[in-house]
Amino acid sequence: MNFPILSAIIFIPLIGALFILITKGNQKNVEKNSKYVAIFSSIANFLLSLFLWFSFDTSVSDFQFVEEKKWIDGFINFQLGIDGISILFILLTTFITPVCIFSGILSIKYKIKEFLIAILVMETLMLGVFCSLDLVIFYLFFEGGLIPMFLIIGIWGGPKRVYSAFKFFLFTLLGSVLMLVAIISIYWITGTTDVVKLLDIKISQEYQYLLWLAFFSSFAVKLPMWPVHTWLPDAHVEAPTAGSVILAAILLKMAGYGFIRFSLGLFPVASDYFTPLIFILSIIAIIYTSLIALMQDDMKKLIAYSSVAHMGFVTLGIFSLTKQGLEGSIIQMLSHGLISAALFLCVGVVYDRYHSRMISSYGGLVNLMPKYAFVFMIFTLAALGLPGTSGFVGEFLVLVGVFQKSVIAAVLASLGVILAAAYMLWLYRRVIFGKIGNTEIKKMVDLNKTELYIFASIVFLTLFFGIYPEPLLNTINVSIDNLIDKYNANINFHIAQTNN
Amino acid sequence: MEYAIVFLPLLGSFISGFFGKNLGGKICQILTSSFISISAILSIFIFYQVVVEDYSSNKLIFNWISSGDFNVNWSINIDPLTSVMLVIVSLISSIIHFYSIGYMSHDPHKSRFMAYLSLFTFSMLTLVSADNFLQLFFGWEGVGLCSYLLIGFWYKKPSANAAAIKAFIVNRVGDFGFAIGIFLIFFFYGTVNYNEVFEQTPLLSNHEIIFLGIEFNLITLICLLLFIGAMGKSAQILLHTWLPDAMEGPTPVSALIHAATMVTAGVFLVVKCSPIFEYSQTALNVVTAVGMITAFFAATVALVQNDIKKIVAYSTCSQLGYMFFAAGVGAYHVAIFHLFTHAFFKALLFLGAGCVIHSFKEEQDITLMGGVWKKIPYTYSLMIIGTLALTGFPFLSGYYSKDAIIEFAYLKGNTIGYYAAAIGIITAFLTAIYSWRLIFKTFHGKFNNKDNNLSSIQESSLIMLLPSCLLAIGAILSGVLFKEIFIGQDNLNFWNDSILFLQTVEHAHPPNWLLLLTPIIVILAIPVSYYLFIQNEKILRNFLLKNQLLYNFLLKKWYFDELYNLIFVEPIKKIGLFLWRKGDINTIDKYGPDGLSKLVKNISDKAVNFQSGYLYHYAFVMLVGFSILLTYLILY
Amino acid sequence: MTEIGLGHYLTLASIIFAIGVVGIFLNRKNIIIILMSIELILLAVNINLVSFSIYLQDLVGQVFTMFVLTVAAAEAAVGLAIIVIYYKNKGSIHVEQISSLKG
Amino acid sequence: MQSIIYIFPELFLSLSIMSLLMLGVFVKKSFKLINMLTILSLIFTIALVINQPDEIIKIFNNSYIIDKFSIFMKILTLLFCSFVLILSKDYLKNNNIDKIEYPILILASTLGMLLMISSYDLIVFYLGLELQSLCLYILAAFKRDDERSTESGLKYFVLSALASGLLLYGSSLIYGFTGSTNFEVIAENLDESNTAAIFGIVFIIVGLAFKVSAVPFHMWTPDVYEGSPTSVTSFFALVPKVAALAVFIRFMYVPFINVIDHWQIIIVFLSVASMILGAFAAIGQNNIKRLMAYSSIGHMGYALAGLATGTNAGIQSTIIYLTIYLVMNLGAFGCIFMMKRENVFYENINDLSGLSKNQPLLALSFLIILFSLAGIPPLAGFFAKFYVFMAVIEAKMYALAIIGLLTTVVSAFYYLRVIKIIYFDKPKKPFEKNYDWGLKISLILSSILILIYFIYPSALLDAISAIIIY
Amino acid sequence: MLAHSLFFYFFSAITVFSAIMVTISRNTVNSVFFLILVFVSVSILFIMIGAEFLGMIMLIVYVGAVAVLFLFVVMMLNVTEQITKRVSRKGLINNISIGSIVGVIIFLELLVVIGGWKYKESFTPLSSANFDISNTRALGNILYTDYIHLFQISGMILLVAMIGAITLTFRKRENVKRQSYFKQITREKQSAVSLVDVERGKGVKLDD
Repeated sequence: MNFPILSAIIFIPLIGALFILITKGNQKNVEKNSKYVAIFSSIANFLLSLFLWFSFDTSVSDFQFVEEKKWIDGFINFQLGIDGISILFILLTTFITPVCIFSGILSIKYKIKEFLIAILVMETLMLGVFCSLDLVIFYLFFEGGLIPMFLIIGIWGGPKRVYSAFKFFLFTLLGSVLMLVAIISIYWITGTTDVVKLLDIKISQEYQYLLWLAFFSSFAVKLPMWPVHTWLPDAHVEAPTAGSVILAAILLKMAGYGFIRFSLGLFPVASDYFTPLIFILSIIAIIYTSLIALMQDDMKKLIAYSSVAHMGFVTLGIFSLTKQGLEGSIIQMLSHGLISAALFLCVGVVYDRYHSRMISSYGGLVNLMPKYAFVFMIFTLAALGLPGTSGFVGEFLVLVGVFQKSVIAAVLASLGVILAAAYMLWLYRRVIFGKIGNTEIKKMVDLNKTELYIFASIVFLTLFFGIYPEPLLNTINVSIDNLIDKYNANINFHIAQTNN
Repeated sequence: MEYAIVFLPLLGSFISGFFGKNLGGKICQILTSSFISISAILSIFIFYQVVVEDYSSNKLIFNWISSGDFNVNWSINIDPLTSVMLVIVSLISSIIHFYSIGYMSHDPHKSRFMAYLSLFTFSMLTLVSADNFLQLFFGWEGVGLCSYLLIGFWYKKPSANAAAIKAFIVNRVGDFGFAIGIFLIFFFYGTVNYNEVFEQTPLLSNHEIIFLGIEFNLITLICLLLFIGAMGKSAQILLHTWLPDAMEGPTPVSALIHAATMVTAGVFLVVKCSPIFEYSQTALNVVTAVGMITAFFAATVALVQNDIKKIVAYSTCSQLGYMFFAAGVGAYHVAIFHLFTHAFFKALLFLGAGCVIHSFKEEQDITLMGGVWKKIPYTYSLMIIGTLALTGFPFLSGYYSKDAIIEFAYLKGNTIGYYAAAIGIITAFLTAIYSWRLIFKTFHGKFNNKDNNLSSIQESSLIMLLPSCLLAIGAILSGVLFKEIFIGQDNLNFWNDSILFLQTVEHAHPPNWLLLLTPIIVILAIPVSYYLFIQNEKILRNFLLKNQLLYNFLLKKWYFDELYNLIFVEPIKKIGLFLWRKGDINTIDKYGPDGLSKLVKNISDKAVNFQSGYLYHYAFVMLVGFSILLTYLILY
Repeated sequence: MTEIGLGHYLTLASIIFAIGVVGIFLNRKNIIIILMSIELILLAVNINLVSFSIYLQDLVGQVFTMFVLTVAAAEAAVGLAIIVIYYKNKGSIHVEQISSLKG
Repeated sequence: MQSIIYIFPELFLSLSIMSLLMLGVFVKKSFKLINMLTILSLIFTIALVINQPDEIIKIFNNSYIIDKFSIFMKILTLLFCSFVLILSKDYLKNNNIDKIEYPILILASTLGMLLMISSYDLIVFYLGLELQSLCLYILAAFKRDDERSTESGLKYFVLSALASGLLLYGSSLIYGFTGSTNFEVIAENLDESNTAAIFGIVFIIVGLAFKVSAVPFHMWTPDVYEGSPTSVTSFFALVPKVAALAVFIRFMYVPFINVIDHWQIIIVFLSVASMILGAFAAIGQNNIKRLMAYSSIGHMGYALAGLATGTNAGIQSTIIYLTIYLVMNLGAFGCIFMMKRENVFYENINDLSGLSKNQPLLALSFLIILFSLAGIPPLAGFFAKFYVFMAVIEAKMYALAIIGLLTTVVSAFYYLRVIKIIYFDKPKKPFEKNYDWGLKISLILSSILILIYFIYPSALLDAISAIIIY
Repeated sequence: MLAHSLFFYFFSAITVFSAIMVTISRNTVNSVFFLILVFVSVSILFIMIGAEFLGMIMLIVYVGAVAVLFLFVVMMLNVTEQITKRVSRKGLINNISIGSIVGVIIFLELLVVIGGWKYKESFTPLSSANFDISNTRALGNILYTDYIHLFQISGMILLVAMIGAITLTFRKRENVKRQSYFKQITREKQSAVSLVDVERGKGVKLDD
């Protein structure tokens, strides 16, 4: 494969953004053109990534489509490549971005051009995270995402947007600086930051613990895990709909991806050692945030808290280190990417019409917006993990995996499932059912065509992967096997070392 | 053919759900009803095949989840047990579809209603036709979902919404146990397919494990966890609270979901898992105990309720208890038989109640009815048939199945069996009392309704009565006709492998007094209740006045709802609020990000003040720094 | 005691240096005193350099001193010029009043 | 005579100083001309510097050195000096300080810096330092009718004189106890036992730390940055830092390299203190020049962190850091120079509010520059920090690395605050848009360099990897 | 020998005393004079150890130029009288005490280091300092050969100082009458004298 398809996927949005940046002319034309450019480039990217998926060989555990360029001489090569795990996240990203663009076009009223640029740049950075095969490159993209996100929250956000944007930015930055120290340390310990090589290098035990903790600090904040989750509700609440969607759907997944690729891949001994910590934090996250979600009166906050709980499942699954757990957590991430995105879009729909996120402002919407009610219902159910939706597949596999590692963790996490039902249904009931509580909302109209198509596509995927998740599982199967094999081999190696 | 049975309802549901607006309510109703009818006819055909040719099949649809060892398929598995369930589900469902055409004729959301009903039927069919625990779980939650949707169908009613959520969440609690049971099964068996699990069970029967710090026998534990799921779905005591509330839904829903089919899924699960349950006497005893307590409890509560549907609902609860203790004493086939007959007469009762409610223009309180039996004779007679069948009046369907249960419990021969039999008899008496109370209060005595006058009470439409008649036929005949097949001498030929009896059930005849006891009690109950409720209400009233406490205890359903509110709902809300306000806002945020930023701000203010603007101060700072460096170097 | 060595000169220089240093930040009067203190510091340096030069028999020290002298003169000129224009703007060169820039 | 050809740049610069001075005196109202000629002569000097031979050359009795390091640093100095002149043309005219002495003093100061950079002897170094400092005193107080400008000149003068007094005292000790003023000889005679000379090192470090404004010798920086005319502030922020850092490196690595154990910890202390103070104190600022002052203090902390490692990689990282820092600061000051409305230049951060609406492109480049200053990838500022911490961690100074990176988080806060004002706040009256081309070019150049640095970061690295001090 | 030490102590004492007085004397003019005293005594010390040229230069440059410049500025700004009232700022006393402590610490540390230094044996003692040629000539010899570049640089420094002092302080004053030789010389009778007819009772307006 000579065509650098990964680079193309990464940089197409950026080129789109540049195009938008240089469009000139009168306000209206510029806006129109930039919309077309953004839609075109993001959809082209999606199609390209679909093509990537089809040409992806699921039977090989090595990285594919590897590209390597000299970057910083002697230190770091610009290296890209994907395996079964990353390709799914790429697909998720390229799928969600057009959704965000559409949603932005519908709801953003000012500075639309800048908004589109921010989203496209964001897409580039996110794709870079999933493609990069070098720690430094990874860090570059991982951190770079802060910039557009900060602007998206800050410029197009709600009334408390400044606080939230700062909290988001500084919180995550604080988390990840330690990772930078760790990355550089890895370079000096092993002489490379090339992930492919690093996966075969066995870093000695005493380093692993510290390095793991450094990576953990970054990923835990980003994921977010309890107790460093508090930026998420704020960021979600204040961000514009598209921002929340990106945040929930992809940004959080970068941390999960990081855990799988780096924490497990590079520091297996430490991962093993710290598994109880992760389990405890995840369990707390699941139950604690579910309880909090129950008492929220802001729709976005509720969904944000539920995201924290759902990501708790992801970490549980990852560190269960069983095939089911790992695959489950990947599926869970993907499905959460779809579902939470859709839920935020749902909130966005009513917010665009009535400009309130308070649950109490609504009620009885089903009378006015039956289509909306239906769509919202599907995602509510998917969020609470109803079998037949993708949410169930992920959650269930995770729990199956976790059960093999720790019964009590699985039992407690399952309690979260009950609570999820409670808060999601209660939310749904208060917003959609009942009598029309507020006469002012009577003017609200049902979904328009664009919204309907967006939702329909997500509904389709949610249900499709709930009933037939094989395409996903097939894609990650070999990579996960490889990951687990290497992990176990590595641990055995270290056990042998300590015994000697 | 199997595909048609399962997927026709889904198709109907889709069409009526998505295109309902365009097609119009009427067409949707007819369409879905006819789809279901086809599927019902096909199921009867399958049932026939099973009876006659021992037909069985397992059709793989496609692979669902495969992750490492964890392999689950979508499939349709037909065995005798399934075939029976298919018949019950699709038959009752189709009848109720037709009934709904009439019942919902004035509702603006017909197509939505039909879509839900059909979707429910689909879920229920996937539930019974699963060949693995996960697909069962899919159907299990699917029916839960439809139940949720249908209970909350009248979404403008807050009570309906509350009831819907309650139903879903209580079921989730049961499913929690169920899910953990599945995890446990996968963990030890490495598979969740029925056949593989059942094959391995004997090998693992003596396995002891430590679960949450307590030592359990593996099989017992699995059974108990699965049974928790069954308890939730079948509204057994402790997890029963949702069922009476579920009566907020339209009556056809109550008939279909909360009487005939969904609630019996728990029984189905226990029977389906008989190959596992058989290896754990402890679990079976628990099942029996829970079953009989529920039976008794629900019957007592039903005695004093005034809402016509709630009475029937408690009655359902009680009958489900019967089924469970039947299963618990090892008479799985009897449990299924009772399930089968119960489906007919309970659905009939509900439909009858629906007609009554219809006639009284949405009035449900039986104290506000009475004296109308002449005005609505068909309804009246349907109700009488249902009641007779329920109470176990000789030669109606309930007679065969219920008596069989009591007999088998007695024949079990151990303590719990005797207890169960005794409770069964007492409950049968109570059943009769409350059932007749319902009849007498509703149809006899004085006309007590204030909103309507007697002349406005009308018979329901034909489209409602005809399906009810079908059910009435079922209620009368199903016992006689299928007794032999289900629980007759060579029932094992029929059930084949689908039910496992570790000890073959004794066919010895129970003592004659036992055989006679129940019918006699039941028949005696009719005049007794007529006397109490119509002729001489004073006795009862005096009795009530003297035992106010007991009365309230029963009226408030043993205070379960209040207790749960106190133990779970309120504390959880409080904890949630506490965690949010105190945990997130006042601790994590206050000392975390906000605290840090405050600290940074403070330091920054200090640093700013440090820059005083005075030259000598600047020089001073420089020299202090300088001398520190010097001193350091000297000491170093 | 009678033998005057390098140490004596260096000590003298360090005393003057310390006085100059302390004079800069203990002075609360006018800014010209500070300038003089700076001259004292430079003087201390000169003493050091010259005495080292003599001891080392190396003229570089003295050359250095010459340049220090030059610089000191230039500095004094520029410094005083700045003081003068500051005085014109502010009307005072009191040390405690020079603090409009701070924070 | 042979040595003359090696000091062509310096000679040319002195000659142009004198001839421009004459020209200025005899031709009335010749500021524009002089300014132009100054820039041209700077550019010509750059050409001369580039032309200098590649090998290490020591002239004037080994008191003057020309090597790759000095060439690189000189080019930086001259380049940014000319940028400063280009930037500040408009400002000078508007503030009535467009006198011919201004460019001439800047040239003289630059000459001093060139001398410092090439100095290989204490005396040469001292004279170079004084030449540039004297010019800076005058420049700081250049707006002589303005109280704040003169006050800043005064403060800078007093403190700087104190610092150079200390430095001189240290030089005298080192001369006395090693017997020479030549760097190489000093290095030979300096060892662990030579306590007094080691003592002298502290004095010299203090003097140098003052010049790079490292904490606690930074006290002048905020006041002088704020008080002096913005054009001078930009000069302060961009040019003397190069020379000071170059000399710092030269001192630490040539004469003092044998006693690295003694000074390393001092540099670490300076570095950490600068990072922390720079980060915290900047948060409370409202004046953008003052903010830039604290930010430069913080940045010098990072640059010193590279120096503290005592390795070649460390020096290279410091040089890279410095270079990138200069590019970013150039852009930042470009933006500050654009804060003009009706011929008045604004300095308050709040005046920026809503810039994004009125001047989206300017806002965008400001955004890029600020994020880069904060060290957020993939902008150039991140790489600067990255190289430094590479070196620091290689030297196993983990604590320094962690503290440094934590302070970047704190410092991100105040950069974000500026961005917040630009992007999130309500628009105020727009600034003027008729900037002159010099300003525009510098700003565009700077932001584009920052933005595209990540595409091929090796370029700078290649240039610098040739620089080896010892 | 003894004389040498006596002189050393004597002039050192004067130097230290005057140096202290420079900083603490109330009258700035007095400070300047004490500064001159410091310079004079130090130049004597220089001459004593054999640096005659520098000693003299000290006198010329410091006393003759710098100190006079100081005096001139002090007079011009009329800031001789110090404001004596203590500014009542809290912590001032504290500042002074801490400041003195810091000063003393620096001084003591210097002493420790200098005192602890073992001088190299090859160092010639002071008394035997002996040059073949005079100090001035020797200095001149290297100043204009080896150190010619430095000499040039110092010239540049002085130039800058001059430019600086001029730009900062020199200003064209408005409303100040200046003498213009050219104007005076080119003055002609025609332009200077004019005859006016005087009307009676009105008088002549003498203007311009």
